[in-house]
Amino acid sequence: RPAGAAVAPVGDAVDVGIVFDLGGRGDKSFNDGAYIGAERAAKAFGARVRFVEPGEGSDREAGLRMLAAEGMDLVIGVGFIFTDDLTQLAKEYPNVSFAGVDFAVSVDKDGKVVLPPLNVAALKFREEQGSFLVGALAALVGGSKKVGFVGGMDTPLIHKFEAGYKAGVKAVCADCEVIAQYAGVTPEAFRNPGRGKELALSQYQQGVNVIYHASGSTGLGVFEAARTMKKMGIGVDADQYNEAPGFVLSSMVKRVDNAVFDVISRVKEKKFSGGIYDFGLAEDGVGYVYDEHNKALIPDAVRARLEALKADIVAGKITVPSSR
Amino acid sequence: MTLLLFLAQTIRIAIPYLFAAAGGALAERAGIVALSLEGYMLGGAFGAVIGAYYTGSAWIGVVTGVWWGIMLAAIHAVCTLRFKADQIVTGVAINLFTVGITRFLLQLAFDSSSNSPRVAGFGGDNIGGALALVSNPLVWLGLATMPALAFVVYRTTFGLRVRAVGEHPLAAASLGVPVNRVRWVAVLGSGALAALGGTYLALDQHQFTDSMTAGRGFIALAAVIFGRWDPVRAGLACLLFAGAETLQIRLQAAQLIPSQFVAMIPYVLTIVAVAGVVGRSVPPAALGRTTD
Amino acid sequence: MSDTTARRAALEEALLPPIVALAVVLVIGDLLILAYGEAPGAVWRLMLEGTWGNAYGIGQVLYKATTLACTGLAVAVALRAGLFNIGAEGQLAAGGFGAAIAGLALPAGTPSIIATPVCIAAALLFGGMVAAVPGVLRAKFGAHEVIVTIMMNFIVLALLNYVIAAHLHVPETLHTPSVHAGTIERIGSVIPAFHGSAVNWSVVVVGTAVSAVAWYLFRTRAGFELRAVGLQPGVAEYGGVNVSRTWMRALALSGAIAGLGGVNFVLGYKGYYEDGFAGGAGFLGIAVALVGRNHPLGVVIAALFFATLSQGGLAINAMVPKQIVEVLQGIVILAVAASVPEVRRLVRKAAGARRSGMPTSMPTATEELRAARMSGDQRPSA
Amino acid sequence: MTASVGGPTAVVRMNGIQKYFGAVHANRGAEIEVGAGEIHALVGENGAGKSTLMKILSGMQAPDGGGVEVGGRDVTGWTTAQAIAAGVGMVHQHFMLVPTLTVAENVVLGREPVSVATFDRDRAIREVEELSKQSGLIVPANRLVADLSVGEAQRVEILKTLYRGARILLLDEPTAVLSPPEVTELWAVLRRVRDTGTTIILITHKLDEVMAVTERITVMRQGATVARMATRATTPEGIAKAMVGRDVDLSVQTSAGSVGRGKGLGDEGGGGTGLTVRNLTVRGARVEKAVNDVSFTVSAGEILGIAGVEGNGQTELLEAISGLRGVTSGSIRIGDREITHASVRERGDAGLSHIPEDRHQRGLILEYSVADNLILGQQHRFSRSGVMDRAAVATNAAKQVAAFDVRPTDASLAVRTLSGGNQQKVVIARELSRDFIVLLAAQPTRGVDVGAIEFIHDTLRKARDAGKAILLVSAELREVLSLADRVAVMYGGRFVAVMSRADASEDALGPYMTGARKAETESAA
Ligand SMILES: Nc1ncnc2c1ncn2[C@@H]1O[C@H](COP(=O)(O)OP(=O)(O)OP(=O)(O)O)[C@@H](O)[C@H]1O
Ligand SMILES: Nc1ncnc2c1ncn2[C@@H]1O[C@H](COP(=O)(O)OP(=O)(O)OP(=O)(O)O)[C@@H](O)[C@H]1O
Ligand SMILES: [Mg+2]
Ligand SMILES: [Mg+2]
Repeated sequence: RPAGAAVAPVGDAVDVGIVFDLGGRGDKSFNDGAYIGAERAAKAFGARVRFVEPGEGSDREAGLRMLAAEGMDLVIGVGFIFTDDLTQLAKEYPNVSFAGVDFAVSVDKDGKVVLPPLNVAALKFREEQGSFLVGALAALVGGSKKVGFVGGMDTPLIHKFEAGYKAGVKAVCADCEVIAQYAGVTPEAFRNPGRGKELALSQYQQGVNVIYHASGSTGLGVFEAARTMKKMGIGVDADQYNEAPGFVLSSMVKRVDNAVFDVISRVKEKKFSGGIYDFGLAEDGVGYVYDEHNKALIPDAVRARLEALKADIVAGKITVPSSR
Repeated sequence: MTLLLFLAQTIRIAIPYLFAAAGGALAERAGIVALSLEGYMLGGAFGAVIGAYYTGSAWIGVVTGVWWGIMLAAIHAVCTLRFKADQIVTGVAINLFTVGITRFLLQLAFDSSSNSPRVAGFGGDNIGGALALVSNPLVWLGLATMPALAFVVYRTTFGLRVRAVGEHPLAAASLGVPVNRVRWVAVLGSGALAALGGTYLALDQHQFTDSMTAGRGFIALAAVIFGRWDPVRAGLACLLFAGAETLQIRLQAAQLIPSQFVAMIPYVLTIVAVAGVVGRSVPPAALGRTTD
Repeated sequence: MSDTTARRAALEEALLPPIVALAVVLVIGDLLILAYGEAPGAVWRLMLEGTWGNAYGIGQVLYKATTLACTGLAVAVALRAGLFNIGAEGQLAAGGFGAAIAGLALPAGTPSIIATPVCIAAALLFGGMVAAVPGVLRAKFGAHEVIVTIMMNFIVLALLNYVIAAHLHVPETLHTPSVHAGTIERIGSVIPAFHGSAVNWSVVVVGTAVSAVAWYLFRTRAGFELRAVGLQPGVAEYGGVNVSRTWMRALALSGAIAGLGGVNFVLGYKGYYEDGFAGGAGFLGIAVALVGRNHPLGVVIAALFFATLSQGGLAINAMVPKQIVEVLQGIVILAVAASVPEVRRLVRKAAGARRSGMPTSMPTATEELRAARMSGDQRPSA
Repeated sequence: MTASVGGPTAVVRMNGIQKYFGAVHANRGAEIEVGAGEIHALVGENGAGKSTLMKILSGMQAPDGGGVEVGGRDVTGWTTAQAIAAGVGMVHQHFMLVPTLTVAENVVLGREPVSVATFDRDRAIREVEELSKQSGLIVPANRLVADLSVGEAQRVEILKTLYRGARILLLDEPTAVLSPPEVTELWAVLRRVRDTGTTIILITHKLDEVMAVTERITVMRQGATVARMATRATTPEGIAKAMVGRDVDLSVQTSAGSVGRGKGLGDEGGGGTGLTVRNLTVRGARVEKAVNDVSFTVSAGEILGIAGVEGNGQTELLEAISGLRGVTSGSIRIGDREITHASVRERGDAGLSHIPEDRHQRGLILEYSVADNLILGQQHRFSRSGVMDRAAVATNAAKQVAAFDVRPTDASLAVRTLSGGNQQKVVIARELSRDFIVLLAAQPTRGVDVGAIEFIHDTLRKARDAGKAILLVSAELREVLSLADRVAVMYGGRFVAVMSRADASEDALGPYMTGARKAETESAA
């Protein structure tokens, strides 16, 4: 049994353990989202939260296990990478509730979805839907027939963002071209802002006016490029307006904070149940930022068009692809 | 126009390589293996951001960035020159140490595991693309580095001594040349130069990001070897590698070959170079030999 | 008399540097912990409790040590032949990949008595092949293995990423499907105390491999020749040893051992290959070899030490950032690297003083002889 | 001209010098006093501590005890830079030249002419050329040192000291690698330099040189000074006696029956064929043909001695025969077996044994035990299906240690801990105890004391008498003359003379060794 696992928590305060993905606190992305959600829960109803930042791969499971063994009510793994570890641990600790942000739900041979264990909440975000909307936004506001996309590590996970984005572009501008590029082929590709900046600069120079990034810290370079070129960038995961005020057209937000807060309150109210929690446009789990900062950048007509598209997606009239 | 843009991008990408490769060439010419360039760069990037953050001045950031490089190089020098530690082991350790210490201090200073707040920098806010290039003093400095280093190595007394010390330290010592002092200067200089590469990266981004050098130090080392330890040729190698990268950026959209393969180009070229396929590359004879 | 003096000196030479390193680590660790505003004593205690304090912690340490012992031994074997293998990281990844490929290729239900050895063989083969490249280039073209192994790391990792991302992954993940056969069971399934920890029977496989390598190095002719090449290649050549071939063989062996480390994760823990699983264990192998003084037994002890640090980092995460551990790892290497030559100097001097009526002559310093050959085939010494 | 010892004119005075290298006590109370303007010889056996003493004087090394005075000033523990500034210049036993720099750069290094904060290359070249003309030491100032001949390199070394205005010149075995005409030229230069008031300390092993050019002599043994004498008042025998601490017979020894044993110059010696070399050409590190079309035969029961100044292809010849260096053309046979392209190990199995000229570069793994070193090269004979037979190794070690009187007798000690002479015994024991037909013996007694030399010589003669074919290369002409049945002279990569022991004498060989005479019959060896 992991260290310090002795004391059982007292009272009815919820004890929550969160294990971050690589990047950890301060990533200005989904780790921070989870942190914000947990802090909100702490303020709202006194949830006691412990955070763990694992190192290499084998520490992920160890981190989750340490928290589970300490008798936490809820253990959250932030990132798709925790999927297998959560599945495994949930079986060993049937009395602990687990949640996985971006939990990757698998499909069996017949194409049927394999449900996670009963004590696991799979918090899934339909990034492609949010990406679709910012794609449409980019094409409508961009003012050129070219829009850009910068991905981090060249993997199918990021292809999902690209696919939704492309579909959104095409939906409003069939003859628009999407220039999609990736920063690299190793996890470093999420931490290489220098590369991100160069990719963005070359896209802007090719006539792109708006670039959407899904590349972690690499995207900070995209915003730098936007500043220098006086063009637009679109943020990802969180509202990234502050990275380059005036040059961030919008952000495709994933309300990880809401999802985390939500799952913590369910545990608090003893209403937790496992299963797949889809956070799409319909659930306001994903979306795009439209607020006082960027209102001026988005004409009302465009805004209306986006809302119409959103309604279509929610209504199922448009199906957004999740792979390219 | 396209050509101009291509050139400008190549140069921007090459700047960190040029600084770091200059540092690498200097150290290796003096007989010290430059495996720790990556660490110096990362330390320089972090130092620059710390300095710029607390003073609000990019130039002070340059100073603190260089200072960080010099401090890390001093650790290297103490270990290898004073205590005769193995240079390769020390180099690997410096890299590991720098990743850890920058992360730790990032936590301590900014309560973040991955990013610093935005700081002052060069790459100005209100200047268009190509102009941003010429308005960044570090770009000019970077371009001047290799010719300057060539001048130092081949035309100055210090350079003559560096070359002597890297080839046959005993001979230099027998003539009263203070071998260890020359090496100290070379190592500290390499730390300062490589750190400038990191400083450029960080100030160009106005921010420090965990591990943001992303292996550039190794590419720079590759350029030194590819350039056969000659500053000018190493500089050209930097431009070549940067050109390949630019080409990849420009061609990637077309997705002709998987990006993974393009990413390998500098590494493959280096292997080809050290295997002697493009002319024999003979390292300084005393390279790596401060152990006894 | 000179017999025991020499033995004692050798022992001191081997043991003092790690002790120095430990002292340095404690001091600097204290400083870092204080800088973060925590009490060092409490943090160290937490670290001990989370590692050697209970069966689970021990299991985790053993699990991590298993991989580190492989990469450390890989570096050590190459160093014994006078070569610096900085490429253990890529070889480890390739080995894991090889094991996974074999496990995927075998039909489900293949008895593990057949499947596991096949997968292990594939790991050895893949790791060995990656390291054979610098070996061949060193032997045939004199290409410096340090540079080539570093470059190979980048190339191999990019290649594996390509294969995984483009062809082999399970959707929404960075890993291959689970292997059909050849997995190795966790120890926890037999000894309940270890339940939950990742330690698996690979630890026995690797332990056997360590003994085998020790036997190979010190008891076989090939090992005799390999060490001779590492100590004095010119003499080995004179002694009828084919130096080039020995280099190739040593690097291939080194890579195979590093590749074996992949078994621990792929077959023993996850059951699939995951991009990036090596996570720096290859580079840490250099430290393990250094602290373990290139001796198989020392490597095992050093691997346990670094594994403790690494697992301890997780345990103390509640109080201080685990980056402290990364810093300390760097410091350990620096401290050992710096104290090895210093200790050797001091110990040899002391041993000389201990010997009464020391006579004069000694071998002429080889350094001087080398300098006498004005140029020739000088190359950086390892 | 000669100053009296200890008089006020002594410019160098070193007292009670102590120096340790780790466990080695290289100087133990060494002393030397040198008068102004004299040429002073410093002699002693290998390892006596001569070079160490001079390195201390030149600031290269700091003494662990004792005092150094130069020009009446206490300079104990000074640095090289200080020594140079005070006019002390040293030419080291081994070249101290940077091969990738030019001659001029090497000469001015550390004292470079500067203009506008940069190194003034042109002035460096001008100054070196001028100095070269003045001193008569002709060197190409702009050439890379790597491209120089040994003689030229030696001139550069001396120029370096002159450039710094040395008034006290320390020369550590400057003639070891020079040909006789080069030596003559060197003496001329040194006398000229001395006549301008420079003091010279000369380390050399060649007692005739000591007699010819020096005025007074300091003798060292085992790190201490054991004698000082005026050259005029002594003889080579006297010096040698002081060096080794007992009477030495410097006359050429010839063992009974050896003279005339080699049957003339023809191919066939006394017994069957041992080693046959035909038209052998070998590339050197820097020259195309270090060995140039050499043919000879060594018969069973014969010692063929090769005389010659070092660096005339002897090393390359032995390396080619032993398989350590590739052959450009020609053939090599042992007995009837063609081994021109065989591996080292195959040659060993074919019956080749080899005492290498440099035991540290080739002969011994210093960190290995005596026992392991005693089987090096025969490890395949001491292993069964790839596994070392440790019992056999130990048995062999015990036998050889006893037979060759290796001390200490514990064969599990690292060879590093043995004295030089005992290390050489390990090599010889190994090479002579194996099953062989041909023995290559290169500098078999280098760095070995007199007692051991006699033992090694006896061993070689016994092997010869037992029917082995021995090819002997030695820098000591006396050794060649005392052991060989036939003598060949190598010069410029060729065999320039081959003669029977009866015809060979120092006078007869000298002209060939210097290149003054070329062989009339070149192919006949
Ligand atoms: N740098 C060194 N490190 C260790 N031992 C040394 C060193 N230099 C010299 N020695 C040892 O000190 C002793 C004296 O060496 P030194 O070179 O002074 O002898 P020498 O009289 O010049 O001999 P030779 O005639 O062979 O040149 C020898 O045993 C030698 O091996
Ligand atoms: N560095 C050392 N470490 C251990 N033992 C040593 C060391 N140096 C010398 N010895 C011991 O001291 C003994 C005498 O050494 P020394 O070099 O004086 O021999 P020597 O009298 O010169 O004999 P030789 O004529 O064989 O050279 C050696 O046999 C060896 O065992
Ligand atoms: Mg001796
Ligand atoms: Mg000497």
